[in-house]
Amino acid sequence: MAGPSASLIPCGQYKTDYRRDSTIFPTPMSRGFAIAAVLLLCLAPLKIGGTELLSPYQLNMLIQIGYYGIAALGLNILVGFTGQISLGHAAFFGFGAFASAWLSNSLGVPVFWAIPLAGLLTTLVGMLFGLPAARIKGLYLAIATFAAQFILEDFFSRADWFTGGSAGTIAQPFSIFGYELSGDRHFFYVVLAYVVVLYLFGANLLRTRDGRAFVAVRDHYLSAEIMGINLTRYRVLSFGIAAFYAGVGGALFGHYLSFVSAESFTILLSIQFLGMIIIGGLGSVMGTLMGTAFMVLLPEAVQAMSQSVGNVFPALTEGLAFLKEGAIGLAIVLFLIFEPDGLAHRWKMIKAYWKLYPFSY
Amino acid sequence: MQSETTPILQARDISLRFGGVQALTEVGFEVRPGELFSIIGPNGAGKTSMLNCISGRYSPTSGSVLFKGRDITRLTPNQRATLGLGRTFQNLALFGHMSVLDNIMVGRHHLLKNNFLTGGLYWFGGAQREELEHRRHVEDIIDFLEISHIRKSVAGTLSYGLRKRVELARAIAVRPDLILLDEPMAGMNLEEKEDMARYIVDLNEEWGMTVIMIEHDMGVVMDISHRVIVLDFGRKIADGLPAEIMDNEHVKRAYLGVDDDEAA
Amino acid sequence: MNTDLLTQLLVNGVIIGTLYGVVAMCFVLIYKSTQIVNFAQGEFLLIGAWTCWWLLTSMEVPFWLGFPLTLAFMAVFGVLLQVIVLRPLIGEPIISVIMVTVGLSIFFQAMMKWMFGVWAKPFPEVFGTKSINVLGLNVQTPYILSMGVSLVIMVGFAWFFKFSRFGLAMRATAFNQQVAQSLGISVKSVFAMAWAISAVVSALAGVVVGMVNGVSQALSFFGIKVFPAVILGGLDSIIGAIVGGLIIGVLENLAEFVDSQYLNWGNLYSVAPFYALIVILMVKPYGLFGTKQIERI
Amino acid sequence: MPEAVLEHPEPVDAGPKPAAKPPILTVNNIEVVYDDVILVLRGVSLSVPEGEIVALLGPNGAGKSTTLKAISGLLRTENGEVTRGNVNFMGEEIANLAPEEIVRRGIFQVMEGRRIIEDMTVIENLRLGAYTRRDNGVKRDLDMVFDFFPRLRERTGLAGYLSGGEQQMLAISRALMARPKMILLDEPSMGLSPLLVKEVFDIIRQLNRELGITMLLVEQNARMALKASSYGYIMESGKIVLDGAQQDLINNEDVKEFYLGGGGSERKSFKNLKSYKRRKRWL
Amino acid sequence: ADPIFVGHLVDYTGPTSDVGKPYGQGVADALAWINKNGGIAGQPLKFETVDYSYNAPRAIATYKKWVGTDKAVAVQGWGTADTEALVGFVANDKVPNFSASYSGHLTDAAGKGPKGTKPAPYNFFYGPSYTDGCRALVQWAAADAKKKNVDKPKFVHLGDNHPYPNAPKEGCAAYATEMGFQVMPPIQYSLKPGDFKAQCLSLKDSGAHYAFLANTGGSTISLLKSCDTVGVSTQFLANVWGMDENALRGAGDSADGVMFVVGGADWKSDAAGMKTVREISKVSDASGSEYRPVHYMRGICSAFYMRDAMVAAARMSGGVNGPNIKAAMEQFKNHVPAELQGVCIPSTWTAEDHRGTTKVFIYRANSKGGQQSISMAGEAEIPRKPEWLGW
Ligand SMILES: Nc1ncnc2c1ncn2[C@@H]1O[C@H](COP(=O)(O)OP(=O)(O)OP(=O)(O)O)[C@@H](O)[C@H]1O
Ligand SMILES: Nc1ncnc2c1ncn2[C@@H]1O[C@H](COP(=O)(O)OP(=O)(O)OP(=O)(O)O)[C@@H](O)[C@H]1O
Ligand SMILES: CC(C)C[C@H](N)C(=O)O
Ligand SMILES: [Mg+2]
Ligand SMILES: [Mg+2]
Repeated sequence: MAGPSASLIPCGQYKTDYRRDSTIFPTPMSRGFAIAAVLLLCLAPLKIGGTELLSPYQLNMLIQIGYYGIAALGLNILVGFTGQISLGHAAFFGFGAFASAWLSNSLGVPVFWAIPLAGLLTTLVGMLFGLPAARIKGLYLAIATFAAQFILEDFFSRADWFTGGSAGTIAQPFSIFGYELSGDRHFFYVVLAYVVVLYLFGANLLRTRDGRAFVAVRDHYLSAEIMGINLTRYRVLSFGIAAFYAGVGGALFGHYLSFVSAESFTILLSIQFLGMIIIGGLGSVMGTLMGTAFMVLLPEAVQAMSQSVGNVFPALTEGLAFLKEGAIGLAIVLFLIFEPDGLAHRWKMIKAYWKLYPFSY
Repeated sequence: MQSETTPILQARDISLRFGGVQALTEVGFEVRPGELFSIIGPNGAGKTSMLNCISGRYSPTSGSVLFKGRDITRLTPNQRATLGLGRTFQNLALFGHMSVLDNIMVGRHHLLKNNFLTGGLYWFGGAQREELEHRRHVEDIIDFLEISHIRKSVAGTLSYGLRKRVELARAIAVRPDLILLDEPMAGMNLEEKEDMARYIVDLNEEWGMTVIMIEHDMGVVMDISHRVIVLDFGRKIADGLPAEIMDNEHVKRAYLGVDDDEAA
Repeated sequence: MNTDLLTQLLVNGVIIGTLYGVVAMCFVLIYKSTQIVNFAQGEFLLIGAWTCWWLLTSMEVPFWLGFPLTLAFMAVFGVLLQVIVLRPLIGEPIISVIMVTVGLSIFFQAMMKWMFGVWAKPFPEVFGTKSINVLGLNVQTPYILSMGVSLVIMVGFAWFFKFSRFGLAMRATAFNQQVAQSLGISVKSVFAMAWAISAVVSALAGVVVGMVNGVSQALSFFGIKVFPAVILGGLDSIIGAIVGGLIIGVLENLAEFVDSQYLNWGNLYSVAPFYALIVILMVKPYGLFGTKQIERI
Repeated sequence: MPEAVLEHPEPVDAGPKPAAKPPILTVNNIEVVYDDVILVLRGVSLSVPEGEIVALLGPNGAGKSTTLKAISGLLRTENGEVTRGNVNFMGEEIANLAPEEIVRRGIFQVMEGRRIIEDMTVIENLRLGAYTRRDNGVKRDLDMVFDFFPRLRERTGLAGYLSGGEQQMLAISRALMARPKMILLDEPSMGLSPLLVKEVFDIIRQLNRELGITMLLVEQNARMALKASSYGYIMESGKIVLDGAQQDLINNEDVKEFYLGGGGSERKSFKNLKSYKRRKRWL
Repeated sequence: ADPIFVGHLVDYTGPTSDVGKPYGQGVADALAWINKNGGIAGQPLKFETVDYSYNAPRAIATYKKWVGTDKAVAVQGWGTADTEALVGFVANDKVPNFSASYSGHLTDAAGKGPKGTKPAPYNFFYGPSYTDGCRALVQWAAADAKKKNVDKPKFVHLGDNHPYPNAPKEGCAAYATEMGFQVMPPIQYSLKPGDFKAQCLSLKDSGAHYAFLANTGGSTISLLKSCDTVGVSTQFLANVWGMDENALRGAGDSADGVMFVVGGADWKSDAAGMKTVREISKVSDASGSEYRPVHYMRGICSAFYMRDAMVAAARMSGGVNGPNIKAAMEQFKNHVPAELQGVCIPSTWTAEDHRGTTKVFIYRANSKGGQQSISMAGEAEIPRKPEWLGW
């Protein structure tokens, strides 16, 4: 009676020791695949013989997927693994951005250090707002985080010393050993490095003690507690970790854009983060990245499409902007109707299908 | 099993109320190390509530619980687990989306030292070594309970009987000195009950765990337990050897029914 | 202390609060029966108000006809929405469904902007007398009316859930869809019904607000205000929704009082409910009237 | 599932058996798949004569609950699907009907694990049982149910706080409130004290006798189940492997050994099972 | 010839889309018209219109792309938040930004203003600055108060906590104090429309005689309606984006009597240049029947000043590039684009002072029982005080 997951390991692949049995990548193939993907990405910003491999536009998309993807992974740890819905993730993302800008502008911390430090500061804030999780659960908690979103947004627009108030603040370009990495082509590597490190860290975390504790708290907190898990600790900790990822993602965002203002961190972005992890697949590390890519590329695709629609039906140009906005909403709705378990699930099914092919039943 | 050592668990005059319901009234008993101790009683008698008081889910309105001579009445459930108290649940309480393996690994939680930092750094902080080492212990448990074929299955998709077994495995993984089993055989057929009985006896005799078991199957209770108490309407109505209990008129009336033991 | 201003603000709070209460009730209705947190609740007001506005101005239908037509349309709209969009999601993780309502909210907002523009449009005069004076505050007739209507709706809802057969069915469905089905309850019709009622009552609120403030995108902000209200009251309590709505309404206005008289921060009005929300949840994790989740093992 | 040793190479023919009374329900060779991939029932057929109690026995995971859910239509909420075969109730095909339709036609399933509505009171649960009914006998039936289960009358609080046994009683009572023609009972004795098990089975028989309700009974307590029923099916790994009239089954050596305990002679003690492992299966 | 790339930022869907639509349309139509009529000395303009929903960071990202990838020589911008955030960038990149933000801070080209604003050498806008607009309204209010014999009238600023409404807050308050007003603590109301009765009650309670509405039309409608409901009798004064024909229609009678700033001709004007305007309007409205709100004309002016500067730059060495456009702009003295006589107010820029014009038209909104109109109520010439530079 093999469960569905057991069947994903291809036939003929027998584990000979526990170490092999507990790698992040179930097969050497998938591991090789991942390494190849990272290497390939390293080439992305290069120019070969004067022609760019990727246009600046495409590179920009990748960078966005990178920093949003980092923050989204944090949210997935909180929502997908620990089961605590947060509607305030954008605020933490924003806090990281402001914190990093502030550290480098006002305290003169080099940006290289400001980014992880901003992550740590955000962790503190995240844990502070996560404290209610000790007492509040489920949707009540979700809406408490919704409140956190508005409270922090308000803070951003009035804490002049920290955020530059409603006008926002400039963020320094990234530099390392006095060497400035500001252009997209350079910054890409910074983001890539962060993505690789933080995704590996996340995947490791989730397969070890504390990661299991998160999932246990999600699946059955009463029995988790009786198994020796301190509920409050893990509930708050997962807010902290989520905030750390958000903070680092936000800091990268700020230094990439070189300008930070409260408008980037509205409830809409919080919801988009949720969209990323739901579309990618709750509780799936790689799915998070897929979901992020989906949410980043969707508006672009819609933009391109609406442009051509506008060309065909000039009468529609008037409402094009709204059509575009509406199309994004609609795409989310349709996606979830047809793929409610997310991209990661679909991906698994596809893999399973090919593994078992032609005996796919 | 009549050693003179101190009891591993003492329940002293435990009373518990929920609003208008008096679930337990001054229930007291002692369990000696190495005992296989059963609690029986009609539905709603307060058996599960009693286990909940021991494992810390409920805190008794009055009375106290002593574990290995130490008063644990005020401790949280997770603190009790670290002291060596494990349990299973009447209504399945597995982590439904985790694999069987991970479910059992959760039982090792308090024995593991790695945390989110060392865990995240996996290869560099010793977490890997520790995980693999504990994995070995877990595999022993898996072998013992004969669930190696479902090791990687998602717990939520297993059949009822298997889930019960995984739950037992998870409780064993806590490495408890005292394990509390709430109706471990409910919903099983004869064959599975026999398996389960065997595991429990082994657990008790070979792994040296003290067991407190709630069970309605009188055949099992009478065969394997060393001592039995009977609860009825939240009160202890009998306490003794299995055979004595079977003959107790009060117990027959309240619990077994007047006929034979055919229901078992 | 400026008691005059305070009274006026409090009256204003009660009036706006009942409206929050009504919308919150609609929200709770959907939550209670389908476990869906409806992020598109505000858009129901918007769609209802625009429909009525369109019937009254562009179609020049008289109010006594246009208004019921609007409600009928909204009932159909609610059912269709449920059937087309939400029904396929029965049995899917609740968070996916929530996300779908977010998508719907984005979609409807865009469509409304497209169809009716970004500008507020005045609602045709319906009542002869525009406003009456309550404790020194001019209160618009539709608002007074809305309070009456709200009260009736509130009592109706409470009765419905406690005693009616269909209300019980809704609660059963909320508890567990499979169990409800095993009892012979058509989960589909329960859902459709819940969405229809919610859409109709929200539209009613939308029309009332539209009459006073004009119809505009702004109506959808009720969808946000509803969150503090329902959480304060307790997600699954109809009474709680009303009380929560009133509290939020009054609280906002109190905050405005403190702000304008003493603090001069400028926006305490809009954030105060959220501070209150967190404080109250810390004291009462299930809001004021929410049922505590049963935790038995 | 434990690995199986094939000892009976020929599967027992499991086609619907002609029964004494006309069948009210026949299940024809159905196949059930979960999540589009997990094949759980592999051609199950059975029939239940009107007014009788039929038992369906088998080890954990055999697919008993799945069979019941396939009949009552509740599979779909679990992402399961009847991919082949048909289910016939009183001459009508019901395999593709919505669950509420099936309830309306008179089949009521009491699900495994009680599944009462925890945040409602006992009375509200019972009233919901009568949801599909339009007549006004609900009040009277409430009294009838309380006569069968007097202790429920006193429990006025939320059903979630009832003890396991009380919840089971409530679940059965709720089925009665629907006045069904047929009840599918999934492990009604699970978690009940011996006294209550007896009580429940007495009531099941009484209900069958007095109200003429047909029952399909899934049980682990084979002894009690067979005692109560006139015919039985035994299912393993998604297939019916044996069926027969009550006496035939009770006297069948295999059934005795695996389901009733003790191959004909004495009941063995649970204590001395140590090295004793049986791995024999019909397949 | 190679096209000259101009980035065009608009808000068609965000919180300021109410006024963003007509203004953006004005710019877009004008640029298209310019191309049709010879472009810049034979070179066509290539412009990309991006709707950034009034989200400053998105504007920055777009700007970076224009400069990095498209080699933009100039930008037609929109909001205050994004324009002010971009000040440093455009100065670095030497890309003139013709914004629709008339924030006084942007006029201090060399950073020599007394308020320590940072230099904004590459920022230009056409029209009176927000502060000057507000000053003009304060002048009008002072005269009005005198007429009504109000002694020490009270003045209050209403607006969101956002760079745009905040821009004139201090400068105008200082001027009001100077003019003998008692300035009350500002009242905040959101840029997004909503229910503002509580704020109106505060306003009413404050007893303010004159209230300056610093938001855009959409939220102003809500405010006027709410204030009407609670019976506020304050005289409202609206910023240049705060009132127009659309807002008037939305607010109905509650907008009657609102005085507001206008920075150019209105659609009904019979100025000579309106002929061109009507032609330009046909770019997006072939029938020529559409009514264009006041912002449309300012959009056209903004595009034409840029064109004139580009034409001048084309004759300089280096051709049409950022520094040349800047230099050309700073040579304009009382300049009006040739085709737009009477539509745009004559404007002057210098290397240090980017206050193009300090002349303000004051209009009155009229609405009585369905009859609505806007009418010019006067004009004011705000002195170019050096101490007001950048304020
Ligand atoms: N959390 C609770 N709140 C209110 N009442 C409770 C709670 N837990 C248990 N009870 C009540 O306490 C009594 C004892 O319940 P308990 O679950 O301990 O019975 P039990 O002996 O385990 O019965 P069973 O054999 O049926 O499981 C019951 O009447 C039950 O309704
Ligand atoms: N929702 C589901 N999704 C996937 N697989 C399922 C699902 N429900 C049941 N199964 C699988 O179908 C098989 C049969 O399950 P079923 O519950 O019908 O067994 P059962 O005979 O009732 O067992 P038990 O006696 O333990 O109740 C099991 O292997 C189980 O893992
Ligand atoms: C408010 C809007 C109309 C845009 C305006 N240009 C600003 O300064 O932001
Ligand atoms: Mg119990
Ligand atoms: Mg079953």
